[in-house]
Amino acid sequence: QDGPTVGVSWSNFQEERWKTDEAAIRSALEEAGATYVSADAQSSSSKQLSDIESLISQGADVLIILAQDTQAIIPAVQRAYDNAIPVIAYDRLIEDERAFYLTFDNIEVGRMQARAVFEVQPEGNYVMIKGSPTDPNADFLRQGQQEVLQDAIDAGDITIVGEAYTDGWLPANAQRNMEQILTANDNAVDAVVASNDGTAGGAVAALQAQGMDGIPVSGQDADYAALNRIAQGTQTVSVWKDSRDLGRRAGEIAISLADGTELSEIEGAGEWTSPAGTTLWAEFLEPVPITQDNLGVVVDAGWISKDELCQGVSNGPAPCN
Amino acid sequence: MTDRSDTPLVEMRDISISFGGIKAVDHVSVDLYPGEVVGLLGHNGAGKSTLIKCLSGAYRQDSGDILINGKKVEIANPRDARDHNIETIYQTLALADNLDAASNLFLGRELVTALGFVDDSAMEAETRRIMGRLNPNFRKFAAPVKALSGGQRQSVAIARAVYFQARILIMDEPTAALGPQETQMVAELIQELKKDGLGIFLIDHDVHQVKRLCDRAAVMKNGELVGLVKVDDVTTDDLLGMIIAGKKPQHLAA
Amino acid sequence: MTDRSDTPLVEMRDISISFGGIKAVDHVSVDLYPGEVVGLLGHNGAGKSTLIKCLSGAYRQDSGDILINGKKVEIANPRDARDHNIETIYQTLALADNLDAASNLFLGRELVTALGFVDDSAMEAETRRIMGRLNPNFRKFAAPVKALSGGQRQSVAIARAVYFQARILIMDEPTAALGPQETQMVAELIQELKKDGLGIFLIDHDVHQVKRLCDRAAVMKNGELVGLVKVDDVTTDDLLGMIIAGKKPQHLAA
Amino acid sequence: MTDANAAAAPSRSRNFIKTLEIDTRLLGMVGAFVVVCIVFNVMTDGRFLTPRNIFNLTIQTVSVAIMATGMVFVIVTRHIDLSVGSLLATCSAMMAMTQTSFLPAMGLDFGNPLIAPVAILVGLLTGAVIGGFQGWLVGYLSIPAFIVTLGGLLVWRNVAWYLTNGQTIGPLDETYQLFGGIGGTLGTTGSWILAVIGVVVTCIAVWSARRARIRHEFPVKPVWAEIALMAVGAVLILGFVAVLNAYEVPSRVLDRQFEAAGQSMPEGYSEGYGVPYSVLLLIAVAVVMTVVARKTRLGRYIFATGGNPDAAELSGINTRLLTVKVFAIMGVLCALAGLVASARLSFHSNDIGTLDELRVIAAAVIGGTALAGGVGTIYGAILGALIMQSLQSGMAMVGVDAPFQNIIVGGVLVLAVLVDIIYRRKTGAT
Amino acid sequence: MTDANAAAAPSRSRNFIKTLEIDTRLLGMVGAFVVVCIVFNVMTDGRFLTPRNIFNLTIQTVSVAIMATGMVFVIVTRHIDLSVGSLLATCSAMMAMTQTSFLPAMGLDFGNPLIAPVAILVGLLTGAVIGGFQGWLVGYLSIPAFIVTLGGLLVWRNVAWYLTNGQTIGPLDETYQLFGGIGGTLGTTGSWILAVIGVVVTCIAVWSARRARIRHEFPVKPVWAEIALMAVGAVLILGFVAVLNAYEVPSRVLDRQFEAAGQSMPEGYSEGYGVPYSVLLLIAVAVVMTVVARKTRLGRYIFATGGNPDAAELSGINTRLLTVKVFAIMGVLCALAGLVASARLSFHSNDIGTLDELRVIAAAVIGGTALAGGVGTIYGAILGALIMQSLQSGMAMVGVDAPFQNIIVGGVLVLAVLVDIIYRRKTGAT
Ligand SMILES: Nc1ncnc2c1ncn2[C@@H]1O[C@H](COP(=O)(O)OP(=O)(O)OP(=O)(O)O)[C@@H](O)[C@H]1O
Ligand SMILES: Nc1ncnc2c1ncn2[C@@H]1O[C@H](COP(=O)(O)OP(=O)(O)OP(=O)(O)O)[C@@H](O)[C@H]1O
Ligand SMILES: O[C@@H]1[C@@H](O)[C@H](O)OC[C@H]1O
Ligand SMILES: [Mg+2]
Ligand SMILES: [Mg+2]
Repeated sequence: QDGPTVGVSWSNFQEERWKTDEAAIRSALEEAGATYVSADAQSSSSKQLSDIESLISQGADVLIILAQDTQAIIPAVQRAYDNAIPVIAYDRLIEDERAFYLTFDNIEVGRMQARAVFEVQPEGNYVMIKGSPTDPNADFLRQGQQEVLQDAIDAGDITIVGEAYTDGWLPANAQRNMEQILTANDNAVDAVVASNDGTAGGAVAALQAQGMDGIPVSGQDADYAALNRIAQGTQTVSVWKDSRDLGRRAGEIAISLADGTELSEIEGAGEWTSPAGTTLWAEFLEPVPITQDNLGVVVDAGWISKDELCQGVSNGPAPCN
Repeated sequence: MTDRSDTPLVEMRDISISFGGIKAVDHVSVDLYPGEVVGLLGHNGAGKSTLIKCLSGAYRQDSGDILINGKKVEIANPRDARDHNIETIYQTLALADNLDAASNLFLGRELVTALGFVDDSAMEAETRRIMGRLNPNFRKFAAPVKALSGGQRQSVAIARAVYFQARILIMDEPTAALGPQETQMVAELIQELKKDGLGIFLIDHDVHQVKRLCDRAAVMKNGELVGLVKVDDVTTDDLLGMIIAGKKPQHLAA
Repeated sequence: MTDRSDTPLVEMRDISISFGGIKAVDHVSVDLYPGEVVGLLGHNGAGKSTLIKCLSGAYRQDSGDILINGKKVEIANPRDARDHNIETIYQTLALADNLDAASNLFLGRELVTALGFVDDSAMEAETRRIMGRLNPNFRKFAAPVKALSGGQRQSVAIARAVYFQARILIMDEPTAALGPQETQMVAELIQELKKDGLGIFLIDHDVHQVKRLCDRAAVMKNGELVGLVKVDDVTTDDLLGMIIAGKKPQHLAA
Repeated sequence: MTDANAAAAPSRSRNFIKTLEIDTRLLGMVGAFVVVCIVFNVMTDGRFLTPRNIFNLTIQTVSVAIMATGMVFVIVTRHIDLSVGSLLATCSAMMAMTQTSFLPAMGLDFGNPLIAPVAILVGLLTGAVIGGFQGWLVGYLSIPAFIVTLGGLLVWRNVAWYLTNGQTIGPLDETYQLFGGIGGTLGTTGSWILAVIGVVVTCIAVWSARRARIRHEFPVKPVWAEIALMAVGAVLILGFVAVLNAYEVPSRVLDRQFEAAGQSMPEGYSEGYGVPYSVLLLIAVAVVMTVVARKTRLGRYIFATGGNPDAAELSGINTRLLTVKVFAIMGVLCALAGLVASARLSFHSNDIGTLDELRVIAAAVIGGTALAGGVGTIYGAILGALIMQSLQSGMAMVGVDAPFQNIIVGGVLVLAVLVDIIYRRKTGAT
Repeated sequence: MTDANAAAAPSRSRNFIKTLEIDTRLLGMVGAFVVVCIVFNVMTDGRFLTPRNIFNLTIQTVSVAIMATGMVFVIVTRHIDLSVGSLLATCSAMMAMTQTSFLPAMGLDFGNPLIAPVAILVGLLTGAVIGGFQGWLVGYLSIPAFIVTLGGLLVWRNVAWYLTNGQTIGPLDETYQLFGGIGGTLGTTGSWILAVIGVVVTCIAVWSARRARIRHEFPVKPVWAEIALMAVGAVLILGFVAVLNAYEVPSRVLDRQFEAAGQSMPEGYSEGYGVPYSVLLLIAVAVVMTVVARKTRLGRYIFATGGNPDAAELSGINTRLLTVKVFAIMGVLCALAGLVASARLSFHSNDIGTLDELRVIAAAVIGGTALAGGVGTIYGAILGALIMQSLQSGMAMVGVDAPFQNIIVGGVLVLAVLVDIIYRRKTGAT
């Protein structure tokens, strides 16, 4: 095979969405006759560095990195640079101007989550189910959520009555935390801003137990189970970052970088400065908040089949009616 | 007295076993008839325990055969030995330290109720009965055996071997830790078992006791068999000579 | 002979200790003079080992005092006992199974080179020397002691206790697993140590041996002291009577 | 002396306890647990010890507690099982796929009453086979259990991933979900019936043990002590059920139920939850495992092997086969735990059971199981799981930050065990 | 008989090995390692055994291997340490904060040559104190090590989180970063000098051991065997250094260096990396720990206590204090490992050392350390770490799916240990 080899380093392949990302990257690469190699860092930045060294030894011509840590990944970028291998920072930021940043804007995701919940429930007691304390995205998301809610909080319309990190993003941990917050507040909770669909699932299970399912709950990733909950009315929003687009784009960019294209020459790329002050070439894709109003979008896009979406739903919103 | 013209109960033929290249038992043959007690003597490390462990299933011999009632048998593990009705009192006692006396006595052969559950009361009652015959001062039925004194532990190990109807009994220094009265009771027990037709291998360092209790004595030195003699043909000094010098007494050294 | 008018080397006064409410040792007092061997006798579980463990620092007595050279001492752990030059051969031997004979012999008191590193060759050489005096057939210097026979292990434990210049030696059934020749060698060793002025507590079930080796004998029954007698004043049958019936012989029961 | 005086008081109560012949090892742990509960109750203004929270706690504990009972056997035989979290995931994945994919493909439609039982059976089989296989590697090939199950930790989690193609599977079958906790309870009447049965069985057990001792002419404790023992048992059982019954179904849930039945809820109507099926399952597991440990040959052999593996082998016990059995039991319990965990979430997720190996082993060790083998109790392990869970849930309720929560949980864990150790040393129990 | 024939062949080579008195336990493990390497080499078309990848592998192994040597002592004394990953994080956080925040606040500016040594010292102290404290809880308060260090696992990771406020700290000091691996190497000349020193020391050690035996009139092996032993040692050392020297610095890096010096790189210029400082550190740790284990009283007491804790105590060893020392050593090694790990990342990150406890314990166990205590070797643990790391990095090179990689790693792990076990059983080594 004469096409380039593209190495992909995943931070933790166990989460549902990466499967889809991988498929998209793969198919883009296959089309171009490139070879796909990958490694799973299992949530460890040290292992990720080793993984990348292996991928380089393996002969990778371009690297796509889903960084476990935005900074601790820099030595890996250095290593790639020394060997003249371009790097794409996939989904998560890498604080190094030599990387090409391709992502959905996570602060924006947080804003969308809070906005959708706020629209339904503009006042009352809010619970914030945050992500893993070790994932920097968790704080980006929380930051975006706060931006949207700040005014209402200052005005006294909204009170945050409970807030908890979710160790390892585990649904079971989110469920337990939600149960305890409900108990502590005698069920006086009006809305839940959960940071992704897994944690939303845990929170909804806890609400269900109190007959409170139906109050606004947010999420992200458009997991099948979450979309199904939206159809059933137990979740309000899942911010859909169509990882197929992200994956395909990553594949395409990787191919052109392998051909020697400069970062600045990538189509759609613009210069962007991170909060920490690093300026890099970046491309942002638009996340789409999915609610009952636009559920059809995910079916039309072929993300999920109508049967899967509407399993167990009768008389739901379009397209489940 | 024992009839030694029949097929022997046990015949160990040409047994050898070595650990890491060093021969612990070196082409040793001994036999045992029903109703007979054969003493095994020898200096420390002579290979006595190792030899009988081949019979009890704790070790596999490197070469040599074991015959029971004239038939060659394979003893690959302690379960095989039990199937041939061989019971062993190990020098190390082999007790589960965390269990009480009754549980140890019946280990592997628990009494069960009609429902198949272990019957602790019945086992404790039996244990009290048999321990009364071995160690009259013994009271600690509920304590794990690690809380017992050295001699008490040995009594439990003896009780375990003699309780079940064995045909071949191996006793590796059974009275080493026992007091005078307890030792006497074991001696009487051996006489009784002998009368019942059991064959017994008795390892003991006390040549007087061997003369008193055994019919024949095998003496080992550095893994080899020095000789197998009738105890009535030798004096205790003859036996000591065999153990220390490794030579058969003149009048038998045919 | 021993001079018993001076202050005794060791005095154990009114020692009691119980496990889970049951008295293992019950107000026992014994003493020991330099150059003297005191035998401890009693049925299994009488409390002999428990008593001397209070002296060796393995147990703390619940009540009672220990005096060394007439001065009350606190023995809270085995290190304290060592500081008073007390050496012990435990009934359980207390060997580290994974180490070889030399390492066990010198455990806690390794010989070191000028640089402070343990000097294995020197320790092995010393071990060969002393084991030659205790167990002439012993060869397994490089093997971990778990690969040794029961008697070989006991020899290592004895060697460890006698190598260092103790003033008080406690021997808990030191010859239980030894062969006749090895037992004889230990007996000779005891005589020698006695001449050197050591005080020795010897626990042994063999009343003949006690008569032969000891100056006085203390007999225990069910945790209590039956009596402390000069061995020359009693017959072996007297001693057996004390052990089994728990009564002092008539002519001494003042 | 002050020392002697100080010793006198506890010794009297100790005698009382001794007459009752209660296992004193339990008491230190229970004491630590009670302290934890009271502290949290104060910190949460009395919300920690409400029926509702106690109900939650029990449910949250079930999955780990079920596995912890099996871990007791594993550790008692001087092994360890690091694969339980991953095995749970594989069993849960098998059960989820069976009900949402395999069975529907075979023509059993969503909602078919056969789905749940078949799925559960498949899960149990999966657990038994995988557990047994690991036991075989340990027992017959003599590979250290640590290595085998560390391998298992890596392998089975990813097998689960392959089974589900990395996706969250759900929602799960309605009947299946009954095992999740709050969604499936006995109701008040059922719970009272259960309680009465429990009390009767306890009394019979105590009495027949007494009869057996009398038959063999062993000393028995005074009749008042036996009756006191029964009374304590009865109070505990009835009290526990009363608490669970006191937790009322939220009116919103009732409202909906009436609505669904086409009626409207009568004014002032209320209903208690009672004992959840998942808790019932845990109780059943606890009883069976305790009986196995104490009253069967298998249990006797497990403890004997733990106490001295060589002695057990020399006594004619097939310790290799025993190892296979122990790990197979562990596997089955992982499947049951997986059932409860996924039913509780109402879906199967990839990361289900992550880090459970640590929780499960910790529960067993906190409950007094010694890693050196030979020692451990089933009730201790369950209590250990309960303590761990109380700490975590209590912290979540108090609302401190996750990192700080972990610091406190870590500290209190060590402290709780220390209290237990000191208590035991003081009373001379071991 | 076929059996006897089959046995004859290995026994001859066994005698040869016996004459050399090489530790035969090592060979099975080395064999397993060699097989893993060869298989990967074939699967990656020869890319696995290039100087470059071998260089990477050594560097990647260092951090876990350093801790694994300490874990040998912990496990040999029948304890366990689950807190190593978290402790590493706390030490690394302390070192990072010292250089980026505490010292600058005290007036030592970024780039000051004192920064690195002071920071490292602070880290080592932190490790020793925390480790010693945990050892005290285990030794003097008799809390099981599993509980203490499980508590530590929770506590120290979050203490690290608090120290850094949850942030990634860096970039770290340049001198400090030298310990990270590729950024700090001895260069070819330095490496050759080191190799020669190593060879000389090996020869002297072999020869002086022989002299000591002769002095005490013990049998010695033939001179040819001693020389062969030295030769094997020399070849291994020289070969290893040759491989590391053969890995050439990428021309881009050299370019930059010349540029920085204001020169331009001569045509065809090249330079080898040589031995990284971090590997040097590991070698030093390995030598020191081996000497401690075999040649000091402390080491002797550690093994005695592991073999029979009661016997050790009765022999006058202060086993409680010993426990404190063992855990303090473990703490210091965690700090060293933290130094290497954070220098390698050039940052301190929150997740540093996550799950290392499992890797470290696994390395020790793969290397033949028995969880039952009393048995273990330092070189075995390092080899174990190397095998684990080879598996993980090798898989990333082979390019199978990520979840599948883990399945294979799990499987091969079990297999590698099995090979070792079978080998040992066949040769009678234990
Ligand atoms: N498991 C083993 N591994 C290695 N060597 C062993 C093993 N068991 C026994 N040996 C060695 O085999 C030889 C014979 O030991 P054995 O226990 O049979 O002696 P013995 O005659 O019973 O001695 P004793 O009278 O002391 O009990 C000894 O040298 C011993 O060191
Ligand atoms: N650690 C312990 N825990 C509980 N009970 C113990 C403990 N050690 C000894 N005992 C009990 O104390 C009593 C005395 O035991 P001890 O070992 O002192 O007897 P002994 O006289 O040495 O007997 P032997 O001749 O059999 O060695 C026994 O009943 C024994 O069961
Ligand atoms: O999509 C989410 C990702 O952005 C976050 O980092 O990890 C959890 C995922 O659900
Ligand atoms: Mg023997
Ligand atoms: Mg004794």
